[in-house]
Amino acid sequence: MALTREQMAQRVARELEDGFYVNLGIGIPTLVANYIPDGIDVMLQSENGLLGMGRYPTEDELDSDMINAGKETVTARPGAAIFSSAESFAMIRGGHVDLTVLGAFEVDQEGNIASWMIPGKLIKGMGGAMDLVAGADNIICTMTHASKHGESKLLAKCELPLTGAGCISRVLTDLAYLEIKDGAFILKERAPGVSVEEIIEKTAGKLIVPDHVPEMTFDAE
Amino acid sequence: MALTREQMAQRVARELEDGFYVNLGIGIPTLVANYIPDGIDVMLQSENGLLGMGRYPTEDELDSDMINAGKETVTARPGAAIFSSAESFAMIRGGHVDLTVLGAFEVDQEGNIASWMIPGKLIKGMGGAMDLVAGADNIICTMTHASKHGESKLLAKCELPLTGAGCISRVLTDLAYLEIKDGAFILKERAPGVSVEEIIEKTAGKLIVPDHVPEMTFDAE
Amino acid sequence: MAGFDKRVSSYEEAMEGIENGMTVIAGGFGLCGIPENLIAEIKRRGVNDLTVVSNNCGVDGFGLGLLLEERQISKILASYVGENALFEQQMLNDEIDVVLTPQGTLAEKMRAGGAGIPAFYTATGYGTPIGDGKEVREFNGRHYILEEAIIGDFAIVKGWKADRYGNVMYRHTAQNFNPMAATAGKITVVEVEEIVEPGELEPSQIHTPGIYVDRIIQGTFEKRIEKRTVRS
Amino acid sequence: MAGFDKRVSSYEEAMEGIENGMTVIAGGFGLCGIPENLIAEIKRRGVNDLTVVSNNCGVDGFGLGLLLEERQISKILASYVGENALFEQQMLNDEIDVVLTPQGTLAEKMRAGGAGIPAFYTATGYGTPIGDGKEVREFNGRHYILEEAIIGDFAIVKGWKADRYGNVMYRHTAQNFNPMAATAGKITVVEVEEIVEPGELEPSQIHTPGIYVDRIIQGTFEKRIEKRTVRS
Repeated sequence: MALTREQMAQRVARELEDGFYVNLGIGIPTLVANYIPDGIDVMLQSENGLLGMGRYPTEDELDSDMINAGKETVTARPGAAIFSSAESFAMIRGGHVDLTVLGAFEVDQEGNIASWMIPGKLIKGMGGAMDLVAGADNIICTMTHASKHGESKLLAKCELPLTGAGCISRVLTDLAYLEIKDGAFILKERAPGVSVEEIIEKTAGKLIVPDHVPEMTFDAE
Repeated sequence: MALTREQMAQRVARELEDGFYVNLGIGIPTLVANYIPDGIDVMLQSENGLLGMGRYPTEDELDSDMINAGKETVTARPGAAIFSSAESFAMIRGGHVDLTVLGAFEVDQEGNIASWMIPGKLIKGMGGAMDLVAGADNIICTMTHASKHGESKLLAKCELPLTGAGCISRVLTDLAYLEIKDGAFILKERAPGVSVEEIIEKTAGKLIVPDHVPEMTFDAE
Repeated sequence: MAGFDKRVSSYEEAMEGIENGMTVIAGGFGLCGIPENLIAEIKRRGVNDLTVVSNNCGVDGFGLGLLLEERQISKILASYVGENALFEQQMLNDEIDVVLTPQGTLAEKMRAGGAGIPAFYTATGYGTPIGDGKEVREFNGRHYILEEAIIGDFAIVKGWKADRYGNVMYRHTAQNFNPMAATAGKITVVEVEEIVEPGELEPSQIHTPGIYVDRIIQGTFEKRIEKRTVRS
Repeated sequence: MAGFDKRVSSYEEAMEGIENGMTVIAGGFGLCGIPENLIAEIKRRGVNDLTVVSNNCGVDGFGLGLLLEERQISKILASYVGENALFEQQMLNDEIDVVLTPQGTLAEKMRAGGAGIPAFYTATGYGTPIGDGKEVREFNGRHYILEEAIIGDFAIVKGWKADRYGNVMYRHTAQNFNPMAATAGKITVVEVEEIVEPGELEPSQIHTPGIYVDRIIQGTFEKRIEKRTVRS
């Protein structure tokens, strides 16, 4: 069975380490914050200038001057810092963020990522995504393994305009967890009940399949 | 009579305008602060990160964390701002300072200035001087017109290593106030009792002498 | 102290001198920390053919969206232009020239403009359409592209508290692009919620020193929320 | 919350890992805001062949002057090295390699190092010996030289107040080079006068966000005054 969005977030959350500064993109990455393992503390960076993003506000806490990069109203946790966009991207571009999680339309075996533009369709802009992928050496890409029509999104070469070149080394799809190295995807784990054959079939880029590919496990909820 | 240091400071102070942000270098430029004309308010910028430098502290106000670019203990006036060195030089390099006054060993008719290094003698470093001359388009250079041995410091071409190229347009010496334009010094004023002939004699660079060169006047003190 | 009193008494005075064809740098992120009254004054004046530099372009009917409605903007540098149906339409009809700029690069271009740095290298956008036509250079084995600074004829900024010298503090995440915008205007206009006496702002806590600011005005603000998310 | 508790309990632990030949970026201007105890610890450890990046090099017997005395510094990038007789002597004897760097360029090189900007253009130093051998480029009719970023193996910083997450505030003009230094160390160590609880520092008034800081220690400081000027 393909992973649900919640399971994808849960799986990504296992990559968190205590003391990590983390930037979570919009969509599935945002859900990761709900699955931070016990005993682990991470500090969420929001690229509009907030380090130490807290929960959504109560009605009483609601403040139009306190938003995150998704423009949602949020709070700051004790020990948060707030700063300018230039300072925020100095952190990001300077490689100070430990982990970035973001969605993508396509990734390829060279670690290229396309996530911001589908020519002919609407172009909303790249926001901070290009800075995030250029600045981080520790990125997890979350995406479905293939389109609704079964077309692979893990390619030999991205077809859409790139967000960044050679910057992705880890991908979590609804079917598998993979690493990218030396021009190939390496299958590390598969979703519960998903066969290696299905993953092979749905991966257009070069795929290395080890002898043993463990199945992910999730606690019943 | 050649101007005293105090008279030089007084003459420079006449170039101040109400609302000017001013950076005063070490030496005679520092004295300018004592002669700010009535009805004129200027804000002193100290490049170690202080905008709105105040007077020297009283014994009670003395604070090792509050110094100016000359490393002297100072105070901040009400409405001052304090910031990092990067921010301070962003202001300077970005051309936000209205007037910079600094000393020099030599200037030349192309507006070059040499003020930081005498080869063979000790090299103390340029501090912020190179940034100040590169950032300001409104600089007054204060210096003696000639050395003790009578050698001109207003040259056709600077002989010492430069602090900045083509950046000086106004010079106040102990003998004269001059502007630099189109490859020449233009004599604008002379010190009380100093003859045009003496200035011509002590100016090695190209000098343009208008028909009438007014004499500076100073209030008796 | 007239020389450092940067207060103006009307929004008309605040935007005096803005003309057709000028470049306007605006602070704000989404609808947070936007100079909403200064934008409204630009609308009122009806100047057009403006180049706008701003992370976003407001929403339909608010913020910079007002200037889109009136067709006052001919070019925009922004990182994200979603959430605005009119904008999409003008872009698809080629009525407006959109220069999409990565958010960090946009912030740094403003900072550079104010700081006398004409250009800088960044890895952001290398190997993407953003890097097309830009110089590529290698430092320590990595590729970077050259990006140039931005300076505006006007910078419009939303602050929280200021003194009459133009020293400004921002509130929470309404800071965002405002401090950089403030440095990068030939004329920088700041509207704030409160003007206090010089000395009331702690010097080392001032976000924008007054040297960058030309005019300051106290206003009242709607501060519209774009995505209201609350927990119970 | 062990993950973000950056406090260390001794100066020995604070400078753990420093080795011969490393590059150390130091905050401070003159003797103001210098990490005096971290410098003393470097002296105690006796590491040598250090490259030091600092606006000044202390005075005889205090600050970085201590490391000069012990011949621990082989190279220094600084804008001003006066006020130090021993330094003069070592420089004239070619015992130390001095790279004089304009003060604003030095600050910007540190900032760039921390901000992922590998190089930038500046007019500072164009046409002077500082520009020799550097790329010159024209933007809008003016000449600029290319300057590269600096990163240190260690950055040593003096703050005023910090929380255990490493968020730091500086006091008055003791800020100077410290915020940039803090961003540019592979390992950044900050010594402060007081460690407070997370939440006690107002988020938007933090000068150095904790993300840049690896270790934090509370110390006591001499805070020597270099030029004591008072009025009666």
